[in-house]
Amino acid sequence: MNKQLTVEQFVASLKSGMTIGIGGWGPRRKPMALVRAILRSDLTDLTIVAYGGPEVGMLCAAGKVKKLIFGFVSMDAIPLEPYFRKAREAGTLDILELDEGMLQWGLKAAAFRLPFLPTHVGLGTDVMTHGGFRTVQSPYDDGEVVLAMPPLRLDAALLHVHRADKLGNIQALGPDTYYDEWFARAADQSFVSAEEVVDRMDHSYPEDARANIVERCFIHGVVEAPLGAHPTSMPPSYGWDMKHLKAYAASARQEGGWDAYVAGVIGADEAGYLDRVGGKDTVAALPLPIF
Amino acid sequence: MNKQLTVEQFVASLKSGMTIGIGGWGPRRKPMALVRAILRSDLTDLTIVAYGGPEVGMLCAAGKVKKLIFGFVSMDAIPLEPYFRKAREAGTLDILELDEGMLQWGLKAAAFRLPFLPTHVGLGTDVMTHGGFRTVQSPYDDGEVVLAMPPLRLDAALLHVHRADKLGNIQALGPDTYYDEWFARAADQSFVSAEEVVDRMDHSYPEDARANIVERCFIHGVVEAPLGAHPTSMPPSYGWDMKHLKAYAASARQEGGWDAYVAGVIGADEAGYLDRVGGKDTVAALPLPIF
Amino acid sequence: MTTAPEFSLCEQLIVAASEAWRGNGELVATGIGPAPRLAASLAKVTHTPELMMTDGEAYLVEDPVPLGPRGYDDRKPAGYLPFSRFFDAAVWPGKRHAMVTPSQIDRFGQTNISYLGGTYDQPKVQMLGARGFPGNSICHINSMFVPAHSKRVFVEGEVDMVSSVGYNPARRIAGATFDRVDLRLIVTDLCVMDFGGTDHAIRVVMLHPGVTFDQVQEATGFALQAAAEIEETAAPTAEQLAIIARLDPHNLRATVLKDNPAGKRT
Amino acid sequence: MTTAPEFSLCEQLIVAASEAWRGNGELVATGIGPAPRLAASLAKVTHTPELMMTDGEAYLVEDPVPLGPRGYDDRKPAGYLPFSRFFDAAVWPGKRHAMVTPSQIDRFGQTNISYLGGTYDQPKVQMLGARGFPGNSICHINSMFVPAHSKRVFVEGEVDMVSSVGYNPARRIAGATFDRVDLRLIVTDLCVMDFGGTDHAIRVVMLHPGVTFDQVQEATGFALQAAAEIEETAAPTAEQLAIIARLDPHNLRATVLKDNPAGKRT
Repeated sequence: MNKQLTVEQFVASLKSGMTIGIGGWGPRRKPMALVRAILRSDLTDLTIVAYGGPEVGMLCAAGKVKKLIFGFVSMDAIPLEPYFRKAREAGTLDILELDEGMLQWGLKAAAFRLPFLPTHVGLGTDVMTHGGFRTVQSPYDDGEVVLAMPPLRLDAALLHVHRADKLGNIQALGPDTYYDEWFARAADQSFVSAEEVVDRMDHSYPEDARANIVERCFIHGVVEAPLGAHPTSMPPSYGWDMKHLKAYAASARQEGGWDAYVAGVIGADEAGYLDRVGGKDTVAALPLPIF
Repeated sequence: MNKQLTVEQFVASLKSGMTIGIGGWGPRRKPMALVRAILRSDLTDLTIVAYGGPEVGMLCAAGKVKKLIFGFVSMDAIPLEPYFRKAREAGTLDILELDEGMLQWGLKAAAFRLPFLPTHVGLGTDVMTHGGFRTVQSPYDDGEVVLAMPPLRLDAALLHVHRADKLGNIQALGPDTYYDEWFARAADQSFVSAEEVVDRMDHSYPEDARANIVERCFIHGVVEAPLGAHPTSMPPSYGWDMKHLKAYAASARQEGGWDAYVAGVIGADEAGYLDRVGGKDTVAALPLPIF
Repeated sequence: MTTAPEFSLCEQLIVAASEAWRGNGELVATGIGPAPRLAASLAKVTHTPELMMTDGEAYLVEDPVPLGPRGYDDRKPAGYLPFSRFFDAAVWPGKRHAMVTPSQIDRFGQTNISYLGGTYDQPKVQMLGARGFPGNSICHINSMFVPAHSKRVFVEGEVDMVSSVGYNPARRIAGATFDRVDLRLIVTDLCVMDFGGTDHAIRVVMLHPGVTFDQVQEATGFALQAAAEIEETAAPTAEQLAIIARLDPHNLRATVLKDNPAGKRT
Repeated sequence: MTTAPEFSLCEQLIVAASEAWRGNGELVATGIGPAPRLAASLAKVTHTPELMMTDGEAYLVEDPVPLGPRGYDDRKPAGYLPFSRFFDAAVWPGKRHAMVTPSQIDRFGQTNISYLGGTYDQPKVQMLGARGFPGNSICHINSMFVPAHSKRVFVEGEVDMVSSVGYNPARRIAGATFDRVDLRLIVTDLCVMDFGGTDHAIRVVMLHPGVTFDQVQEATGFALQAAAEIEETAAPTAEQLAIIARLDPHNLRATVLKDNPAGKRT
């Protein structure tokens, strides 16, 4: 059992039309090396499920997205993701706009193979009316009516973590891992990029076993991608590249801006990416954001 | 804001007839100092919700329990809890027997103020028929029927943790904390006994903040009780006292055995308890169980 | 307590906004944006120390964290509340009071941060998306901070997309529970309002010095009610200003209101 | 592979039971009790290395942990699976195959560990309570290990309390999904059975050397079916015995079957 893949093998295992969940949160812990591999591929008609950051904008700009299921799309210090915004305002995306809590609840419903999970969230809002959510009534004496969140079943989930082994054991360090494990458990297949891939986690990092946020039965492919979250943040290892994100955002206001970003930054393969964005040492030294 | 209580103040804040949830799992991390305070009190007619260990047997033996809501009652190496067994076989307890997963699901329903949470669990078993659970149908096209787990709302939850501060910030070390945080979030009030109480957690143990399994808004009283889980285990600090548990279990087969346990072990107050069971050093040195 | 010789309107609003959390008990006080965050911090440091606050990331702190650049490890965590348990622990159990700045607010207290104009399928101006607004508004207390009171924010009809629940009877769903919908204060650059009017109507309860009710009404897309006695917003005390200054060492509060106007003594 | 000169019946059962997990893929192999645990460990060490196992406590290990006393920190955790996420991660997503020893089993494969005799309100003999059986049986694969095959275990009617779901059509609830109910092997001291009979009836598929079908039927409270070809249970190989011995250094397996009988060569 060796789950290690090259980034090319990873992208070859996806298909157009798939529903793909992407871990992380806004400009934090995004599996950008995997996303860039999709950007360079022929994949199309994807349904993307995410707490969206720049990956959503990039996939929209590249015309990869048929439908977007999201609680928000934002780059934090740059609140509005410009390419996501363009796609929305062009009316080219099918969408399902969710509350942040509903999104993780839908992933949990999928993980538990349940037909729905009830919640108060969404009731009384246009998230409910536009989303076509139905209600369900408590069968007990209270008879309370609540919203029924349907499962968000994924064909694939993409995550970026600190360490993985070839068996699919992963470790995600840092103070917050958002809902990454639920993306994995909701998916038929999960692909993880990692800062480091070792042969056996128990031989290399047994003392950090509690950082194993999701069990290897939910992990199907492992790709080594040092600094693979760039330009998003990867606490405690490195921060986001706000200068890069600002230039990326600015490109959306320039004629041919996206094409220039693709040509100059995304490039033909991942091998040269870090050089194109300033070099490994510069990226590794990006300071952690302070809130 | 100072939530520190003496064990007497703690027990005075409970009332007969309450529904009380007890954290831990079987013979692990049970808030035994708090349980002993209840044993010594006039409290009665309690509804107890637990992944039961010896605390359930003791509360049954002392006639404190009107109703028991449980997934199991066991002391692991001593699979059958003798006093729980006696009470069941005497037919004196109202009961609601649950699957282990249903129990935590009911606590989560209570924490989220939901009228129910759906699950497959219980369908097709006597846990469903005896428990009077109802079903609910998915409002979506699948129309699937699932069991509706009602909330297990608690008047009080009791936990034992390693550290607490006077504000109610707690830290639970050890590799597993079971469903302790959900007992707390499901309860109107939670009382925590701790191996150590400090003034301010951020001043004393900021490096272990991730051990804060449940937020202080859910913690209402803090009692200092070193070795307060005895005779149950408290990894990584000390193991269970299997010799003690065996003697306790044996007492159930002796005429007047419970009275003798009360007189000789539980005693009149917690102050002398550790001396009665072999002394602080002996308890602190109990080896961790190996599975 | 003596009032300070000089202060900005923003500082005056921060002090007024901090009152939203007075006596709230133990819940997570979240202020989104520099002024609401300073207001929440001020509330915790002064009148309501039992409030819980995060360091802006994953930890709970007992001493509110100053705004802007500082050492990454200057936090002194007392507890843990990462995003990964925020719904479980804070939002859904109702243990939070957030103060936010919506793009639109209507007379029912419904707000919008999703998009402006156009349709759900093709909005004219896309914003963030609903974020946590649907859940926040149905589970816990909320307040609002509006740095530029205008009819663009306080809209005439319903907001373009209802991102958060308000008190609109037409949006109530039979059999559902809206008991926990609890909107408190709206602090703007002109006034302080609450939801204490008829059927939770928005009501002016304080006017900033020199501002009239008519001026507020003029800047609002719907009819406002007036409290029986409208107070004048108090000036910050020297102590309050000192605390604000300590919590905002880079003076980010100077960027909140256009041209950072001076406050006025009551 | 050569067969070993001597082995116990328990060792023979462990080898037979390990077949339950063959080719299961990546799921948590749980064997409750010494023999099932050794069987799961043997499966992982030999034919199905992708199985996942815990150290009996909170961690996942790639090298199965030996039974009984050893150093507390001898574990080499590769992953984490505490009780606190067991339902979320293993049971409810269906990523587990447990082998358990119920007190009663009926012809539908329904089992009981709650109580024997009497009523729910006043049982004659109280046992553990349902534990995780309702959830295990409706969410993931299950097998059983019965050290003393008898009519007390394999009861004539329904079990006294249905703790786990089987294939009883009378217990099916209209509209509910029982797709994931998946009972595999029952390994006893007499035979190996599966649920491959008519409508999932229990069927003898292997007899231990020297045991006849009639003998098994005689010890069973309901009619058994017989596989088209009933095999004789194989003897353990020397390799298998060596692995079992390594994983059970204190020979706890000697206590599993009454008087620890010798196994028989096929």
